[in-house]
Amino acid sequence: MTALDTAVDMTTALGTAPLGSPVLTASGCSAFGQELEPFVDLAGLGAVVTKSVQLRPRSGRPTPRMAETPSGMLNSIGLQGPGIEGLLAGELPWLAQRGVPAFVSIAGTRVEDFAELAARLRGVPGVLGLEVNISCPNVESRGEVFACDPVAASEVVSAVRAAADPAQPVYAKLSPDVTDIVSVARAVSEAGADGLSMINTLLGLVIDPDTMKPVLGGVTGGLSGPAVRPVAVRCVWQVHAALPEVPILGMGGIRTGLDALQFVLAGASAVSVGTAVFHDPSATARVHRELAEALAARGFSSLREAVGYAHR
Amino acid sequence: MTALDTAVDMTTALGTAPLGSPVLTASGCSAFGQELEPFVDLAGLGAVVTKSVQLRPRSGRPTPRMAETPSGMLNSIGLQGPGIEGLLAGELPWLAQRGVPAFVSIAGTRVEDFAELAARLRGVPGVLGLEVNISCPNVESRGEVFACDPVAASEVVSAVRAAADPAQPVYAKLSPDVTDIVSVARAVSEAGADGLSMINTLLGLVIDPDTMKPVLGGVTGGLSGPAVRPVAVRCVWQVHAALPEVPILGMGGIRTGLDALQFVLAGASAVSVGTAVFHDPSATARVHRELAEALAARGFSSLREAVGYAHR
Amino acid sequence: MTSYLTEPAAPAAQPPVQREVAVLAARPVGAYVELTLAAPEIADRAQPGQFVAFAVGGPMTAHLLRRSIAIAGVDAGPGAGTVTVVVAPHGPGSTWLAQRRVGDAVDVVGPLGRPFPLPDPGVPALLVGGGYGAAALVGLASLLRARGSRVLAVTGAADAARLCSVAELGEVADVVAVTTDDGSAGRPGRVTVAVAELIGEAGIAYACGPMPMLRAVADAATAAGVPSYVAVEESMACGIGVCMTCVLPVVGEDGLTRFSRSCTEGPVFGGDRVRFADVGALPWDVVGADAMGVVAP
Amino acid sequence: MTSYLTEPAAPAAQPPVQREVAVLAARPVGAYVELTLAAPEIADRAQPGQFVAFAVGGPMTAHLLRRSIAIAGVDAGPGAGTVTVVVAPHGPGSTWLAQRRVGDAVDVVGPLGRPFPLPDPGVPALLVGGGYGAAALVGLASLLRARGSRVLAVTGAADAARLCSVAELGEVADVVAVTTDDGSAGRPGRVTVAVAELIGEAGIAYACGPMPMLRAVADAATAAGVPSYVAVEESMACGIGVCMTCVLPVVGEDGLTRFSRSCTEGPVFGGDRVRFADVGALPWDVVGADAMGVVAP
Ligand SMILES: Cc1cc2nc3c(=O)[nH]c(=O)nc-3n(C[C@H](O)[C@H](O)[C@H](O)COP(=O)(O)OP(=O)(O)OC[C@H]3O[C@@H](n4cnc5c(N)ncnc54)[C@H](O)[C@@H]3O)c2cc1C
Ligand SMILES: Cc1cc2nc3c(=O)[nH]c(=O)nc-3n(C[C@H](O)[C@H](O)[C@H](O)COP(=O)(O)OP(=O)(O)OC[C@H]3O[C@@H](n4cnc5c(N)ncnc54)[C@H](O)[C@@H]3O)c2cc1C
Ligand SMILES: Cc1cc2nc3c(=O)[nH]c(=O)nc-3n(C[C@H](O)[C@H](O)[C@H](O)COP(=O)(O)O)c2cc1C
Ligand SMILES: Cc1cc2nc3c(=O)[nH]c(=O)nc-3n(C[C@H](O)[C@H](O)[C@H](O)COP(=O)(O)O)c2cc1C
Ligand code: FES
Ligand code: FES
Repeated sequence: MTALDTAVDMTTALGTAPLGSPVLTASGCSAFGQELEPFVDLAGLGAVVTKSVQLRPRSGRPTPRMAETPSGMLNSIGLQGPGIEGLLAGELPWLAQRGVPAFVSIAGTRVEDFAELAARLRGVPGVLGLEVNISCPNVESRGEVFACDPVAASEVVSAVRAAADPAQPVYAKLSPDVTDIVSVARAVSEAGADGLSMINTLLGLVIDPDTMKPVLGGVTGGLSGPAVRPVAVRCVWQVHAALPEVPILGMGGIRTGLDALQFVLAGASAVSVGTAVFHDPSATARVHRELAEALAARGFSSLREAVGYAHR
Repeated sequence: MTALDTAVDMTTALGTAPLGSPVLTASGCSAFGQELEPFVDLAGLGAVVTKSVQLRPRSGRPTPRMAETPSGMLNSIGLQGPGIEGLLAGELPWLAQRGVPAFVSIAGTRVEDFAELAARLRGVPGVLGLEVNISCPNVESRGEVFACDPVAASEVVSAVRAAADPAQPVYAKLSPDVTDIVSVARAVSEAGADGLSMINTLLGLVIDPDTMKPVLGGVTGGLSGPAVRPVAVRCVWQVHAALPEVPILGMGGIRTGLDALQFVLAGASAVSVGTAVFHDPSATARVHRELAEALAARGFSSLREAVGYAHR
Repeated sequence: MTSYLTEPAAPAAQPPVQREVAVLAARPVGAYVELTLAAPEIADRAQPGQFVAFAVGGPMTAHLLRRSIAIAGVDAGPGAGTVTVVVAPHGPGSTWLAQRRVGDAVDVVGPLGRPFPLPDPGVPALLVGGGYGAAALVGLASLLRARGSRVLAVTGAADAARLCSVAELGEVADVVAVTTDDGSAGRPGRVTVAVAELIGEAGIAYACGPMPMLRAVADAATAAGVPSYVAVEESMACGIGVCMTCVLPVVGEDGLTRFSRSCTEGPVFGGDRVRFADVGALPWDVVGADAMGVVAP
Repeated sequence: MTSYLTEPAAPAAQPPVQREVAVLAARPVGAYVELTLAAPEIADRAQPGQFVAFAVGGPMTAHLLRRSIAIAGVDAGPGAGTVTVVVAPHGPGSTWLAQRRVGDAVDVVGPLGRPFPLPDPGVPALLVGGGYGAAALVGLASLLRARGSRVLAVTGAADAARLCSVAELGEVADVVAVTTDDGSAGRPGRVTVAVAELIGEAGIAYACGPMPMLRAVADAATAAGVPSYVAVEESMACGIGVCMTCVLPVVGEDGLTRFSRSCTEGPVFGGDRVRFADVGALPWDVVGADAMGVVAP
């Protein structure tokens, strides 16, 4: 991808891990990368953020698993996936062979699950770092999701940070469905998060006018796509204003380079493109190109200069 | 409007106040009703929900006050309005003369302000009831908005209920920007709210790619429109599931009769049409007609039968 | 209290309608596209200075807000009933509008806003249009001529492609001065040069175009003791007066400044009543600024 | 372990491409619209059973998800390079597609999914199409004929207007049986009547159409000891395998049931491997159901 670039230095980092591009996939929106190979040069991405993995293989929820909504969609996949064994045996070696950095999203329902996943990923070739999905609203759990409680969220993050490879940065992925996202961000940062991923989906519900019941078997689902972008940019803005030193991986409705630019200006040093990939399988590469052009047109010589620029 | 109707009984109520139609305007989205006169029969609406009024006249914020967003918009009007004196002298008599019921939205920055507004509206002809805007995120206040704290929200509601005309139902308007909307709903219901209006806008932010600063002078603004509809339906669903006896005025992204039907099935006994009016000035009347047709097509003989039907 | 040369424009004679109408003609004019719409009810009601508001993007659109476009011409004769607009492709909505073709249907609300107040019959008038803003003055020019006014027109733009309605104004105005910033047509420079020369001959001035131009024309007119009316272009979400997004600080008849909606209290305002320098700000003396926490200096 | 008559369909020979292509022809066929697209790279790669995925609504669209449509025909000859699809207007996206006109551009990804596995040359085949599903079988019929198979085709629909590709199948198939639910064309009744009569003559069966029909054909084939392949239609968000919305319970070669993506592991599945009765449910024996809290009864 670099050959197509403008003169802008697009390198960035996730914590201590350097990235060739600030544009990543979003967890759960590009599976494990393979399927995008016909459409984009995977090695040109900042990283593939993998679908959240748990300890055991999961079937995910029954269908219907999605509903289209205005400028967005609702999903309730239920974290279908191969489990950590499957990931270590199949997907991660595939990515490593091709030189595609993996940012591995981990999920669980108990603090120990997260810690064990982090331990299993220590030193695995090609694993750039960990994104801790404490905010997925789709998975059944007895109570609140971790991300809605600063204490529970911190417990997960400190356990993961303690168990994880010191060379792998740990990002906590936050939910926007909270009264005060800054307090959650502060708590997980103090608990050792090297950075923050924002945002996960918003909790939503669609009722089918024909069946007159919720469309999704799981009743509620996660709302994503351009519809939620203003909420995501607001979260990034608020957290960057309060914690300017904490790196942010921004996401939520990014479809174009100018959308990505909003996140960068608000304080994100890298971005994930999620739902837009369903619309345009080459969206990640296009967003990289458009962002580079937009930065060049605005006189930036590097991406880093633009991070948080809207606050100045 | 009734003449155009199907056989479905569309009458409903806001608490004790009967309504001829379940379709109302949304506060701040149809001013005080006058401007819609060329497009709809105002007397055929359930009520005009007036722009939130405060004690004193307010200029509102400087422009730009809005940004278009995917399937929605961000606004930061800052509650421009004539103040309670102006409302009592001008807009309310205008509506009363025409037999258009007014559901008066009140706002303030102190508990006493709300109570005083409620007192001023006692016995005013044509005032059907009060919607207490404790959730507007646009107005500068020292701390959190009332709606984000169950205690502060309850204080406002109980003061309003105490000061208000006993014949006027008091609805508390809730913000979706909370970790647990059910706890806020429960608190304000226990504090005396006769019903709940849901939802107000979501806090959002748009950065202008040209100026590289937030578009709105107030930095953040309120996100509304179809983009937020799944969040609104989810809030109505959750609250109706927890508090089935509390009446709900549902809103957030309603554009068609089938959208309104989702809210009704989720538990709303009436709905407000907000941002859609900007797109289609006759949206309220059209939504009434389409909802009546949709109910008839599904075999309902009255709106009331359909309220909360998706939970059954 | 300062005295003002203008009275606020009065509301239109008739209320607007909302209609789905067909595009009868679409032709490029320089950098713009001129659309002719079959909209008899709007044509019947429209007065110069008014505008219409279009829904954009079709049935699957993610763009909810209406786009306001000035009415450039009406043909209200029997069997006619057309409205013409001139669209400059700018963002997604106006670009979509500019791509409409003959036979396409568009959803339009209008006529909206207050028309230009007219002077006593025979009073000579200066009309100043910037870019596509000139189109909105053609109907006014005809009307003034019909009422016996001498009509002096100035039309300017960045370049020749962005000039608008020069021929149409030429047919009705007594004088048409043309300026372009780059000199690609007419006199090089801004409209203000021509305005300075002609304002002395006018008993009233009208302007439509970008804000800095409106300000310059209003200032020149006021300085010359000539009342002026400007049609402003503020960002609008609804066009019908219900959203309060389109306000700017305007001095009322009582001498107090209010945030006035440019869609329903405008778009035509007295040029001496718009506080151009304060657009986008919240001066302390705007009614209700105190409640926003703004204090007098 | 039960033994199965089918092996899972193999992946396509070539990867998909994403292109903006022009509509070359658009014609109504009964209740549907047939669109011919200038898409040489897709035509070159496509194999029977595959589909394409369209972006819908144009540049201002609020509808982000792609719409999957089966490939009904390809003309990959030199200078040709066209792909044909048959669209049934259903919701907003397919309605928009069905309204495309000659010269319009559409954004399409394809060919997607696994093609129908082919039997040994000469094995007689039964092809069953329901509604617009019949269109997807025309290419398969030609290919089978070219490989020496006798082709028995059954096409059915609710009524005559919803029948599809009867003439096209007539040109390539040895037998074409037509049924309609209301008897407005062909034999009254469901395709199953014709299937019951013909399955005995077939060495392999293929079906494309609504789920209940696929199930009936698969069951009839399996009961007769005939391997069958069905092209399923599950609600899809991406069409390329990254979203996991399109899954259904399918028995793999190891005998275990997994939630398989109908876009990349299908849409063609062994008819005896799809657990039709459990579509939309989460049976306890699906791999990973235990982690979802579902316990064996
Ligand atoms: C009274 C009036 C008359 C106008 N007459 C004409 C005309 O004759 N020809 C013409 O080409 N344009 C005219 N405009 C400007 C035209 O409305 C804007 O160019 C258009 O709305 C921009 O929409 P967009 O989708 O292309 O851009 P975007 O910037 O994407 O628009 C986003 C949103 O902002 C609003 N907006 C942005 N710019 C303006 C603006 N200048 N005025 C009002 N709303 C704006 C849009 O309505 C929309 O809601 C007029 C505006 C007003 C207020
Ligand atoms: C492999 C495959 C082949 C198909 N071939 C054809 C064909 O040849 N001709 C034809 O007319 N239709 C075909 N369909 C069905 C077609 O995809 C749907 O009718 C269409 O997506 C509905 O979109 P909509 O906007 O009209 O409806 P909506 O119900 O509004 O669609 C909403 C969302 O659900 C998805 N969706 C809804 N129904 C279906 C469905 N049945 N299948 C997949 N996604 C769905 C849409 O993609 C969209 O994301 C096929 C589907 C699949 C999976
Ligand atoms: C179908 C789907 C599946 C998702 N799965 C996951 C997941 O497994 N883990 C996770 O952290 N986020 C998941 N997400 C959330 C996205 O990673 C992202 O945070 C969110 O969708 C907002 O970004 P977007 O609007 O660009 O999609 C999923 C989103 C979608 C749409
Ligand atoms: C321009 C604008 C102004 C608003 N002003 C108010 C207000 O004064 N008081 C209030 O309670 N809600 C206000 N709202 C929120 C709406 O009443 C409504 O709760 C929200 O917009 C969601 O509904 P919608 O998507 O149908 O617009 C405003 C919304 C908009 C778009
Ligand atoms: S544009 Fe809505 S009030 Fe003027
Ligand atoms: S449609 Fe996305 S995985 Fe199949």
